[in-house]
Amino acid sequence: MSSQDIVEKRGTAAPQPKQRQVLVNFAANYGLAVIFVLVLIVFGLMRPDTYLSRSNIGNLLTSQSVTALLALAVMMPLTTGRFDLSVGYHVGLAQVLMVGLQANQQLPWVVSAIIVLAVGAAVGAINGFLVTRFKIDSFIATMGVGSLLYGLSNWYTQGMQISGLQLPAGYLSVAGDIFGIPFPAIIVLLVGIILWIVLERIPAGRSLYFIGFNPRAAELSGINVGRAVNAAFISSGLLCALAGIMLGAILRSGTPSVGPEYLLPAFAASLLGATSIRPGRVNVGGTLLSILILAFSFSGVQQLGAAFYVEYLFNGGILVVAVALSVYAAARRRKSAVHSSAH
Amino acid sequence: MSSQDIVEKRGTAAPQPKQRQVLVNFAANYGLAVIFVLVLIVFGLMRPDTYLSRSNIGNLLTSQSVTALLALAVMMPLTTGRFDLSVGYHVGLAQVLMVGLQANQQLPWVVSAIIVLAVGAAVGAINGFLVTRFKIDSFIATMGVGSLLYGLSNWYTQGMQISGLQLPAGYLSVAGDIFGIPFPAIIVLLVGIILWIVLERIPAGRSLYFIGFNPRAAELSGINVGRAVNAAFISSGLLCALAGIMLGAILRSGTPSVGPEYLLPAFAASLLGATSIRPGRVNVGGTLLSILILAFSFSGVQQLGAAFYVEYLFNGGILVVAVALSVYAAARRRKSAVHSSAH
Amino acid sequence: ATQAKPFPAWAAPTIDKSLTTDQASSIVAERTKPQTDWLGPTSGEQAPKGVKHIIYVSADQSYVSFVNWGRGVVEAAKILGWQVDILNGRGAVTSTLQAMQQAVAVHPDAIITSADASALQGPIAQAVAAGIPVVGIHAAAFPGPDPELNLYDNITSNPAEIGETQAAYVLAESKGTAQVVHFLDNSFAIARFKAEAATTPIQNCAGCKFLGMQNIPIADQTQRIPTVISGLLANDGHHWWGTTCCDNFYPYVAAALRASNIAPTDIKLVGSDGPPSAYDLIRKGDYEVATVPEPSTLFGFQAIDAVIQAMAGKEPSHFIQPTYLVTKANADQEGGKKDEFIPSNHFACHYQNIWLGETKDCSGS
Amino acid sequence: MSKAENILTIRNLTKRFYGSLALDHVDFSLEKGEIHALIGENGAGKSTFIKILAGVYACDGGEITLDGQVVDPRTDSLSIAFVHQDPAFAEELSVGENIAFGMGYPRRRGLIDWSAVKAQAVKIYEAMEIAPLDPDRLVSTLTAPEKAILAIVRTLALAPKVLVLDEPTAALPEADSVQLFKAMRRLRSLGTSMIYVSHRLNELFGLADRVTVFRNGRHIVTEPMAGATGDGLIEHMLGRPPVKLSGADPRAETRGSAVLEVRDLTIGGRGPVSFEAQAGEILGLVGLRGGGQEAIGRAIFGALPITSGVIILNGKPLPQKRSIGDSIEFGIRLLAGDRSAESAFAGMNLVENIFVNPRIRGGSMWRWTSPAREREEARQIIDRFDVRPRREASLIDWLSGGNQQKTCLARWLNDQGDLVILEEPTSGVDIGAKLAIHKILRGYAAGGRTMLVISTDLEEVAALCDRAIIVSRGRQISELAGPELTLDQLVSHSSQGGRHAVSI
Ligand SMILES: Nc1ncnc2c1ncn2[C@@H]1O[C@H](COP(=O)(O)OP(=O)(O)OP(=O)(O)O)[C@@H](O)[C@H]1O
Ligand SMILES: Nc1ncnc2c1ncn2[C@@H]1O[C@H](COP(=O)(O)OP(=O)(O)OP(=O)(O)O)[C@@H](O)[C@H]1O
Ligand SMILES: [Mg+2]
Ligand SMILES: [Mg+2]
Repeated sequence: MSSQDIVEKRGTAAPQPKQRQVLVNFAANYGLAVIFVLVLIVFGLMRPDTYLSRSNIGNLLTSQSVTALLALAVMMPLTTGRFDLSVGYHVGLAQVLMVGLQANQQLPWVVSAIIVLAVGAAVGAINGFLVTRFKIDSFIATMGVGSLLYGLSNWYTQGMQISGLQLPAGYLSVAGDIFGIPFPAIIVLLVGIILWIVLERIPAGRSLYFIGFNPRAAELSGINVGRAVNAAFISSGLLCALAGIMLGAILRSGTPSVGPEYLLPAFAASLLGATSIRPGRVNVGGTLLSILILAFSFSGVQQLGAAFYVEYLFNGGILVVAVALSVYAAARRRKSAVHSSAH
Repeated sequence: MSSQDIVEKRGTAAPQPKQRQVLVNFAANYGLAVIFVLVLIVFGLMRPDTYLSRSNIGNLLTSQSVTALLALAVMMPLTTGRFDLSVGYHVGLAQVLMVGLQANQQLPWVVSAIIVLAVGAAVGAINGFLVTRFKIDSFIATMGVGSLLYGLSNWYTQGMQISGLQLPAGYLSVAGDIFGIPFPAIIVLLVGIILWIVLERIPAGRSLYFIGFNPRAAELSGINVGRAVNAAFISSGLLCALAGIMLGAILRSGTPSVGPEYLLPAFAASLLGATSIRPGRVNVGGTLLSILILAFSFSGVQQLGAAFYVEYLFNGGILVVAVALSVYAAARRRKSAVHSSAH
Repeated sequence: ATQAKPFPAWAAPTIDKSLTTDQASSIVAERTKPQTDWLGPTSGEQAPKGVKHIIYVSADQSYVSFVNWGRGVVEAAKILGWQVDILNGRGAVTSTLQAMQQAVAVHPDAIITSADASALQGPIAQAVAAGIPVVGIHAAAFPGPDPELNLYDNITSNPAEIGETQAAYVLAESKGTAQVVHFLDNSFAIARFKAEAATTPIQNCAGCKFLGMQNIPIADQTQRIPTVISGLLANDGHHWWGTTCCDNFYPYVAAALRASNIAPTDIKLVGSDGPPSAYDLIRKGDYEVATVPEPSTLFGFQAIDAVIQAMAGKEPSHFIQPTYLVTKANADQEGGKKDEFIPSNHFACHYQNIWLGETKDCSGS
Repeated sequence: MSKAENILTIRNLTKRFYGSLALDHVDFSLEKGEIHALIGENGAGKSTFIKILAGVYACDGGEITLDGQVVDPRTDSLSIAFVHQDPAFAEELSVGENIAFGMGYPRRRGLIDWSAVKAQAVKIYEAMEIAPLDPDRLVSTLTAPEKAILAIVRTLALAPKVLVLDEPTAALPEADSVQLFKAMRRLRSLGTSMIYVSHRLNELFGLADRVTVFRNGRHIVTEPMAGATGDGLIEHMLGRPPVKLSGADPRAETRGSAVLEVRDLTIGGRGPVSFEAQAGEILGLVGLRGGGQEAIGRAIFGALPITSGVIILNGKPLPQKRSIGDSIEFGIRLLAGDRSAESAFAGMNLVENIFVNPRIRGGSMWRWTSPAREREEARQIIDRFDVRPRREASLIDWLSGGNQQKTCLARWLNDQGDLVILEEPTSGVDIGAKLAIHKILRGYAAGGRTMLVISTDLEEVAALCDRAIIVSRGRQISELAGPELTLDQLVSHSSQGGRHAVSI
């Protein structure tokens, strides 16, 4: 967006006091965090006894954990500048498989989970293969694979919902909680920490970002682009599988039509996340933060009992506003950054 | 992908006879067209009296015309490298508005159409504004706007279906036919020709591609990137409005939940189209061709009486295969181009 | 003594295997008549005093049936001066789940939902554990309590009757010679049950031909239906009847048939649900000739009544509104002028009598 | 000449990048029909000055007068044409179209006439007496020099009143530079005025009429080229007398065994070529555009498949199939020539641009890395390579061209690796820094490392290398060493057998 560069390079910052600048810096890196806290405070005050109740927080964390894993799933290939549009259908397949293998094939849930994860890795590998070997545009390759997966889950279920009434307690407890903390949320947290370490602290993981910024330079720096991109897609596949395993335990049934609706929210979260923590690139912290913001603000609006269509308006509004704010903050930050070190 | 670039950049292909090269060129440019013809022939032979019957063709052309317009709608911003995810919700809004303005506000259909088009242009302008002025990532900005639009159509309809009982014949004839040719198909054809001329034969149109391939190049050659991107989004908005007007006439009632399901097929078509006619960039001819291929091959599969889920498998398969083929052809073509110019 | 735990389920409705043309004709005659007399409860629990808070978790506020049922809940609550909040499930399993969780979190006095309960077991169980009765409208396949899914009551027409009515109309009109296709979305148990009820009599009818089920996942109806029609016309010709679980398919089906130059006299569609589009198509004779509508606001009243029973710890009423059949002839009656099915039995008045312990005369009101 | 009236006058031009002054009240004047050289250290403000004229940046103060009119480049369309320091193309569009996009598309009945587009492309190449490229070729298939030429011809063809060239010869082979200078003189005789930025001083003598020197964003002097001397100009640029690099700079006296042996190497039908390089040797590979010298380096690095032949490193033949990663493990390093496309990670900061791949520094891809330590190391490296401004946290795109080059160089030069292949090691780097970098390179060589310098800057080759091999169509056509290794010798040798090479 060269027009952007131009505009950013226009205008000059008048010298500004140090603490003000620190503030701007903070706002730029942690803008989403600030918004999140504001959301909590505002709705917390408006609905004191229900909004911040343990059950509400627990429920939100549980139901959002699936979206969170999928947002991380789309984030991984995004670091290399690739799209994965198959996540929606993939989580759907994983979910029906997970429930189906137990209900129809009478497999123990751990075995089913292992199979689902294996399938997930395979699907990711196929995506990666199409993108790296056949050089197919990731957007369309993963869209095609998504459609294939949707066909598979409909073939497996014949389009019918699989009843989960006999699902073992052990499996259902995946959606339960420990000391009142929803287990799914804990999983997401662990996954997040691991991914963060890989992407921020381990060179092999950081190479994904280099590929994203300049694939050719990355290649010429000895980074095996093909392998790295494959790895990104495989991790994406595994995350989808994990999300599907969770989703099955949350819904307690296998529905073939479930899944696609996760796609856009997942992308929204990881792209919104790219405006914070590590502005300018998709990152784990920002992604999870965005999930929380969207979920909690949405829940707040619902609890205010506004007309149903207000939810959509609000949903759209918060996306645009949040991004606009952090884009603005990032621009200010850059100014002060250059400014500060110029003295 | 960088590995490819390097090899292609420096590597040279083994000499090959001229006519072979011509063939490769043709395959690269018109691969989809070839596939389309094959589809027609194969199914035409298997279902001689029904597949290519006037009724079947009329049915497919009419039903696909909305998808076609939306595929062109996403294509316009894509030429500049921007996404427009609002098209699905936008066509939904246009459709309920079009029916609603006539049924509720008793406006003549032409007036309603003009209003809908005006709204469409406005929506496009808003998308463009958010992307060019506020520098919001187009993926998120249009996603947010889409949600807003969905909110609007639900506010306008209160979630109810608008009866189209009194829709005037004049309006309904928009979905009719002339000399047996579906009118919607004619509209799509005209729109297609206009866009083709603009994008292939008018400098202003070419500048969109330049922005897409290299914003800086465009900027340095002194074109106003912001304005061009806005124009792309506005044209996208107008196309969505047009599609909505058509959809209203086809469905003969206004349903607020209609729309989102068009998003992915529209993207699939325009990206699949980017592999043909003008390989390597989204283009009108390829887009419309993709629509036809997908529609006619499903219809064929359906006429052979396949199980419902086969369509999804087929859908995914055709995307991947068609793209893989044309990517391969394009690579060969590129090689021979480098080669030929290396002597 | 509010009771949230459901009573035992009722016996599942039975599907009749076959119908003679005469049986069919009499069923049609019976169910096209105005539904003037009140068959519901005339006595029962009075509403508890005080403002109760009800939450209606709609499966999708962008789809007319769910909206109408919500309207019914609101109208009924107005009689009692209760407060109703509507949460939107936004048509997707997962957003429905979130809406239901919100409902539980707000801890209302009762929850009424039109969303598929089998994917909401977690939060519904939570609600019941917290003593909040959950009443379904079309949330499960069969009417009555559903202990498995923790529904105190499930308000719905008798799906067997709906199917039977569709079959009867086809048999009667075709004099037992119809070829029939059934359109459904397999993913819903209730749709599969309706399908069985609608098609069994056809399969057992000597002169008829059952052409098969067409599964159309609702999410992809726009893309799928044109090609489905293309396949049907190719393989089954231009003379058949369509029945369905879901009227929302028919605008697309009609559009495809129109574009294929099929005469509305050749292919006839019988629907169920009865949204405005169905009334349109029937009035215009646009392929659809009849539909079996769901009552719009009545379900809301029935749900509130179930809630009141629950609050008294009493078993919910066994009342099920008989099915109704809309054809061009009676399209303007029983709420038809407003494109919805509102039986003219003054149910609101009757319920008000029970709930507020009044004794208004409801016959003429 | 002094009374010739000015076509372009600039007063008090000032540009601040969020506090850092890139241009500080600069005055500048361009006379009708003159070639005006603009020189200065890296980061002196030359490109910024030019981008303001181009309307890419808005200035924060000052006045620009063109033809007696006060103008604002951001709003008015001026008859000034530019060859920018790193020109940008729509890589996936054809050569013909990239030309037409700047010049305007030939039209028939209002519509673009594609055949004319192609014809026009061919025409403007021929006008500059350079063999045309196939106009249907995609720019992405061009080599760095081919792009450099494309950028020049498409601009010269505009025949504007004022023509601005920002280091056009940085990656341009000698022969093409010669063509460029011819064309420039021709344009001057037609009355075009030109601003010409370059770090290759002796290009300027005999070409430019006047020269202006910037330092730290300030205008230092403007003087007639006739009276100017190289040392004088350098002193203006650096603000101090130039440090004389005597011949006594550290050259490794003892030649070790052959570190690199290349035997009968053919790449895609080019070659064969065979040569050796000893430890501590700096070997130059030069040739005309398309001479194939780049391909040789890339093949050694494993970035290009080789058709036949063997490459022997430290006595061990390297495997035919070898990823770039493997080559790095074997101790090979390669700095790519096309900075913006193949080297710099725009959008990432200096630390990241230096520590792209730990294996280059003998580290592991899987070991935990502490950002704090990296930042600290980066600061030292930035100091050693004199990257300015010293700000490891700033994005590389905020640096001047030359400083970007230094950063990329810093990525590859460390205590690891036996064979370092450098494409255009100092392209865009100013003289002061260039001498410093040469010193560093010699230091590394003296440490027993072998360097392969693939440069279009023959002057650099003459100054830096111990030995040079002249390549044409992938074959060695001659070799120069010791006293013979001079600029003139290089020029004459590399132009031989170049005839067909040019027609690539
Ligand atoms: N986009 C930018 N943001 C911040 N600072 C910038 C930007 N562009 C240039 N600068 C700074 O402005 C100063 C002048 O840069 P400029 O590119 O004009 O130098 P130059 O004379 O062209 O150097 P070189 O000879 O290396 O090309 C440098 O300190 C550079 O860091
Ligand atoms: N963007 C472009 N850059 C370079 N050459 C082009 C471009 N577009 C078309 N051409 C070439 O110009 C010639 C005519 O292009 P034109 O678009 O008229 O093709 P056409 O005759 O219309 O066939 P088609 O209908 O397939 O485009 C062809 O050789 C084509 O390859
Ligand atoms: Mg053409
Ligand atoms: Mg510069």
